[in-house]
Amino acid sequence: MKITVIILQAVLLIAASPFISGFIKKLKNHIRMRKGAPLLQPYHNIVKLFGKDETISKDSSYIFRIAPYVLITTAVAAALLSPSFFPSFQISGTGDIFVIIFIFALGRFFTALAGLDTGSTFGGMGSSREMFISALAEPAFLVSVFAASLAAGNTGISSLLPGGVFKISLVCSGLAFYLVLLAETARVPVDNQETHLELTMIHEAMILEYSGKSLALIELAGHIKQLVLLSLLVYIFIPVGSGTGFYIIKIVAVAAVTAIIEVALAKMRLFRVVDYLIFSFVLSLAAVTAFIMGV
Amino acid sequence: MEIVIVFIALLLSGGVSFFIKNGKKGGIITLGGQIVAGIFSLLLCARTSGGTALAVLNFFYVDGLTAFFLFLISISSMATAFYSLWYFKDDENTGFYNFLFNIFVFSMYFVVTVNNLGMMWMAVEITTLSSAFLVGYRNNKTAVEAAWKYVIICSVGITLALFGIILFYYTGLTQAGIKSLNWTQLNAAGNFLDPMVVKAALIFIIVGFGTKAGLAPMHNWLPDAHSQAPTPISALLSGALLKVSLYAIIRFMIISSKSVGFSFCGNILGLFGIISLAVAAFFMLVQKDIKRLLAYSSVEHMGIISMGFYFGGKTGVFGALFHTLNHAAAKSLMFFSSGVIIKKYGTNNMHQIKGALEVLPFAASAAFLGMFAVAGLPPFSIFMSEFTVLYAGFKGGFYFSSSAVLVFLAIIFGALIYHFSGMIYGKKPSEMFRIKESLGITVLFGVMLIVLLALGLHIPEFVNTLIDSASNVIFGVE
Amino acid sequence: MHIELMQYGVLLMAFAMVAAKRFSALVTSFTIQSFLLFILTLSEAIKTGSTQLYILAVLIFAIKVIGIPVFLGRITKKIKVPDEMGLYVNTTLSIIIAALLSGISYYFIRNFLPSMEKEAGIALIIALSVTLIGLFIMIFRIKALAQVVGLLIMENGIFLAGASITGGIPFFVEIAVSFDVFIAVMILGVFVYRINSLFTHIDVDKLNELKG
Amino acid sequence: MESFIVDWRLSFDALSIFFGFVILLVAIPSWVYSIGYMQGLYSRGRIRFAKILFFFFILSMLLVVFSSNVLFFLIAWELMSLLSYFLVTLDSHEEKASRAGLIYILMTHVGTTFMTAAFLIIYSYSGSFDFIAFKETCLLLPSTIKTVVFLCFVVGFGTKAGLIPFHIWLPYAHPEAPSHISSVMSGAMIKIGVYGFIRFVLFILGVSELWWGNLILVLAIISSVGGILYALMEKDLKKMLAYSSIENIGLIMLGIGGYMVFIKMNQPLLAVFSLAAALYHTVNHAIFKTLLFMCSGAILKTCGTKNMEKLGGLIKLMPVTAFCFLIGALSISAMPPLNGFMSEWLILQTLFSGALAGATFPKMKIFLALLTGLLALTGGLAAACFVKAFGISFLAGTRSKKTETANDSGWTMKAPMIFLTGLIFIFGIFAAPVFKVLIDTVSSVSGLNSGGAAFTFNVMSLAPRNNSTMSLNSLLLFGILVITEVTIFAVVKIITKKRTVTCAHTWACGYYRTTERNQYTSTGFSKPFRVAFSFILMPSRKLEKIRDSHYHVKAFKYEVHTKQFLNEYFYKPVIKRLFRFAEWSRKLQQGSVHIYIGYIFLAIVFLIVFLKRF
Repeated sequence: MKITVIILQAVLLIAASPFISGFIKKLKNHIRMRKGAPLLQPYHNIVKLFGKDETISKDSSYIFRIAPYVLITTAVAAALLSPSFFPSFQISGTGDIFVIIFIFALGRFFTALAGLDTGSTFGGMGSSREMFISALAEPAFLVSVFAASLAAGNTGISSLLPGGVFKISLVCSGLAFYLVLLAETARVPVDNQETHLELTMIHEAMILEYSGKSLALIELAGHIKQLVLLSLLVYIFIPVGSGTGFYIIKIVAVAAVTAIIEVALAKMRLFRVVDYLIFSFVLSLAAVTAFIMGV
Repeated sequence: MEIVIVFIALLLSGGVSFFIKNGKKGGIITLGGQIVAGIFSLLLCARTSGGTALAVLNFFYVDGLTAFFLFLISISSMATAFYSLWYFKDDENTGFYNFLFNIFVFSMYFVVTVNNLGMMWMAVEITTLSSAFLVGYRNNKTAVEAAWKYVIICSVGITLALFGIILFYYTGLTQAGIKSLNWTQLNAAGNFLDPMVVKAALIFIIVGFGTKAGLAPMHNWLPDAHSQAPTPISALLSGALLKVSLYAIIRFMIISSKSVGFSFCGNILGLFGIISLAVAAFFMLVQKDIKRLLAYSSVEHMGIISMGFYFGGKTGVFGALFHTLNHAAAKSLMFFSSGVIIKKYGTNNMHQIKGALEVLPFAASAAFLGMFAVAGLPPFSIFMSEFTVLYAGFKGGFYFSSSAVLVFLAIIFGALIYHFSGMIYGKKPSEMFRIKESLGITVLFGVMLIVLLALGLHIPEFVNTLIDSASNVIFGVE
Repeated sequence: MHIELMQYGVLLMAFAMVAAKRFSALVTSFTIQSFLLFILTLSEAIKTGSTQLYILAVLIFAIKVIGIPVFLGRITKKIKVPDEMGLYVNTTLSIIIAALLSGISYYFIRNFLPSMEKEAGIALIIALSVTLIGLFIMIFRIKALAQVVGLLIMENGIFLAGASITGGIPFFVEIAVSFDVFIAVMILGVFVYRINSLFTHIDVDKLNELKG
Repeated sequence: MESFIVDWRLSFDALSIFFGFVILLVAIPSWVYSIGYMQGLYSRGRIRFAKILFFFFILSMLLVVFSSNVLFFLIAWELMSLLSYFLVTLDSHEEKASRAGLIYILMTHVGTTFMTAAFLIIYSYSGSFDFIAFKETCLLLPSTIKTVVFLCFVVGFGTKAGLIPFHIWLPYAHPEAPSHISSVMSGAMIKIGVYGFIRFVLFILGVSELWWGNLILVLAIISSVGGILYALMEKDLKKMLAYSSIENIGLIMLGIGGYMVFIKMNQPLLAVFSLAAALYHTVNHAIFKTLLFMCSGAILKTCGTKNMEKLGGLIKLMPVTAFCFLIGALSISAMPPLNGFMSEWLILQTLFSGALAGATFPKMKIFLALLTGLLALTGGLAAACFVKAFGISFLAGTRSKKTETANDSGWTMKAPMIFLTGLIFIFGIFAAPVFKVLIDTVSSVSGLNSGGAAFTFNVMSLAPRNNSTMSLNSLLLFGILVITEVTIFAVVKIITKKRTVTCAHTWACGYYRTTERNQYTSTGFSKPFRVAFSFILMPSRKLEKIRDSHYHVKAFKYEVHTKQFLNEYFYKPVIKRLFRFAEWSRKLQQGSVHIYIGYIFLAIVFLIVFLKRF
């Protein structure tokens, strides 16, 4: 019973995840006074890509072939582990939120390798930058969760779920987490999913050589990851209301905020990102301090 | 009676070898003389090391301390004779060399066995005079220069020591009414001596004999002499001679301890010891000549020994004496092996010696291992003795000086490994090829290494008793 | 009384040697000093009437008054080097320093050996200052032979000490010491020869091949 | 002097047995590996010599961990250093090797000096060299002495373990040594330093101040971040691994420092956890670092270079090595569910739980949070570093002619690699039983109880506080990953049955094809990090144009170097000063006999004047 529910919610999450991206795109275009692609465009893309033949580089090895599968696996596994529609159902004995972070790292590891595998300069550049940003994002990511779990007294997801009450510490850490989220999901101001401009792209550069089903998998993985992170955010850092309804509302709200930010801000230079991430790290440390001061 | 035989043997071999031109034959005779003398002196050790002192016709006096030094001299003289046999095997008219060699050893035996302090003084002077020609043996500019410095400086030192001896005699005469310089009598009357006079005397004696023992800042003759003398002589100088003059100091220290205590002598020795360590450490860092390097390391080790006396206590003295033994063995090994290398490369300059390991595998590895032994790495025995000395320091609460010793030792280790890894490793000069090494010498190296190793891992019983009886004499334990 | 006189004479000679510029003068004054020592010993012998001291006196005369000066003279003839022995410090300063040294020995004896009876004290002071002066000459005179003589002066000083404060240290020790000195001088002489033949000079300060 | 007769008895307690196990775990595969490795690289005689040395080296390490007497310990310790020195300089005619050996032996000797001082200080109180006697004495030591001894131990063992700032020998010695030696040194020998630290500081000296622990934590985190940063900058494969050893030692010391801190925060349970985690990482690091060194050794043997810029595309030529390296890289950068992940996760957990538990230590909370953050940074950098290592040297096209000859080496070299790769999986998937054993080890040695850590089969539930329910089942995690993988793979296969896969050259922006000229280099890969961390790395770049005419530039020459902070600003100046002083001091001995006599004179006068002082 329980296991079926868990799988069900994972599937739901997977199914829903492209929608969020579509929603954000749509909203952005709206704000820009454009018509924009339909809400369900991401689904169309994925289906289309699954329908296409694939071309891969001669220079590449099996790493290049398996990387998409590893990536999607990690995403799905994360989806299985993380709370979403029915937060009360959790797989027990799979560690804590740290584990989810590490799992994402696994996926990234392989994508980066794949980026290098083709021998194209873009790929290398992309993976280099990706690893750079993620390495800098990691501390903020962990410490913000750390701050939140100080309240919960445990890093186990189920014990994190009830969330605290609104406190400065929680807000700070939530903000830090959100900044990291933007970085991790390749959004403005760190990266820009829409451009394929050689010198600015990061995540896109890494997967430039992919086509067909592999690309589909990668994109799907991206959507899933985004939704997982969002759900973690809303469950841990936004302790208002409970139940599936509230969950969806909160997700949509955060997505909307993201869209607005993407429109409002411009992409940063690569080395400005350092400051950005360090800021979020400091913010999370501030959260810890605030928690200790009891505010 | 053994003593007499010892001296006769040495005189005989000296006299005979004087008339033999052929290096090999003369060397063999010398070696024979050393072996006979060595065996008998070892017998003497065996008889007296139990702590039973015996006096021979009121002229010679042999007790535990003497036994220890007899052991030292006999072993190192035998080894050196064996080595010099190889070293001079294809030289001609080495008669003079062999003669002086015997006289030199003779005088060292004489120093440690004679009872009368005046005679002892004279014997020490004779060691200088006899080894002067050995140092200047090669009779080129540098050799003569070294010899000159050696004689002049040592004579000055010794002369000062004589002044101290006279002061001793004076207080013995006035306070205790002894009209003789016999150590036994003076020692017996030790309590009556006038402390101030004794202190005044000790200053001159320590400086005087310290000059000969190579304590800084009176050590300057030492590197010159060691670097210019033929290698066997260098070995004998630092293996035995330095210790012999230390022996003289110890004798006076014993007498004075009755009236002024060990601390006075110990403090002065400690001062010189720490200076010696410092000087050695820094001069070794920037040394070019391998034999000078080894000479400075001798200075260092004399420093450690005197630090042992400074820290005092049974432990300190034990460490010092044990260190004396180890240093004799290790340093002889070093001189022997590096002598082989020098002979092959034809230079003392360490920057010109490269890749010795490929040219002379055995000698080079012996030198390298010996270097680690000298630097005081376990499991070699010098580690144990240094450890003992340092322990005495820490136990006695000399935290600073002991730490200083540790630091200097570290620097010295650095210097040694820096120079030696440069020589042993690296590419060999293209014109050199691996040569067959003399078996005897290789065996000698092996034996010495094994001795060092064995002493390091476990102190055998007879050595223990030897040292213990020696320290008993020092502390006046009957 | 005349004993003190002799002792002062020895000291005076030491000063004379400090003042000496030329080597021959040095040797001469050394001879005189040794002669004074001989007189001292002789008078001691006459006083005590012990044969040992007689023999000793004869020995001193033979070695220090005759033997060594002659030997030195022959060396100087053999090696044709100018008679001046280079000075590091000029005569006046040397004398001042020598006086200082006597002062040091005075201070030393008076402060550290107060227990000593007076005349022995004076003798010791003189002996010590002579020794130190010998040392001084060894340090501040360039030529090799000067150093030899300096060594001999130190020897004399110590002999003075031995003779005057202890009435002669044991007989055979004295003998041994004197012979020892003689041998030492011989050997040093040999080395002076060698130096001269190898370097064509006997300026010891130029012997600085070996350093560091 | 019976006290100096060494007592040669061995003692086997849980800790030493654990470390003995680690040593053998590293040594035996390396032994097998060395058979194939040394063949053809060295002359026969040298190989025999090396084998003998190797044997005694291992023996000495075992003696160190099993000795029960300080003197014995010290002797074995020095023997170990000496033998490893000879092994490092095995190809002795190489200038670089002998230099590396020189630096190595110097540093270790400095360490030993400090250790000796510490031992002697304690011994001068205890009067016996036995461990138990030491332990008893240390309870009574005055606190200042205790602190001195502690600092001596930190320097002494830190040097051997390669803790920053005593690490400088490590990046020289490990790369220069033959690969099987590097693997033993990195896998086992530096762990002996850790052993010594645990044995003497934790269990004999005892933790008496909170700041001791904090000091260790700080050093540890500096080592991990600094180590991995320098590793990231390296393009020499083995040097990179050496630096990453520094990082991992840092992680281990993090656990140990945690122990010390938690003891003072009276959280015995956490202390046990922390130390157990450290031990866990010790064994893990032993496994994968040995493996990685073996792989790089294989590359070095077939390609004759360990410079990543010259490698590339090896995955097709030497698949087995590539696979082993990949697994090792994944594990060392803490990818679930491999063993590296498990131990790093545990260390994280203990730090975190410490922050929870230390209610009375608010400052510690922030400190630990900071540590967690930096630990995360280390993880990220490690991932980047090993992506670079694997990606540049194994993937894409070849970068130079050297790789043409590359091929998988013989079984004697392959077998140990595969064996260790298997171990990586086993130690990852069956983490709980392993961790249980370690917990028992620690609690038996330290005498602290380990209740509250409940271990059902393969489910390790960390319960620093009883109300927490969080638990990790590594097998389950592995299962989930595998099952999802398989299902997804199946699904995708079904969907895209009819789709074809065509192969073509990588698009090279309009060139004919990508060549070694326009592939991404390791230097390029690490560029962003170099810029971001320029305040530590102090990079200096040299760019020169080689032009045949004023208008036409034939070629570019681009060099970039990163400085070693400590070398530049501490070690080199000190050495230089030392030598300069020595040179100056030679003036004291200019060869003039007059001056020499003058020294004697001065000595006399000095003593006369200060007679009363003596």
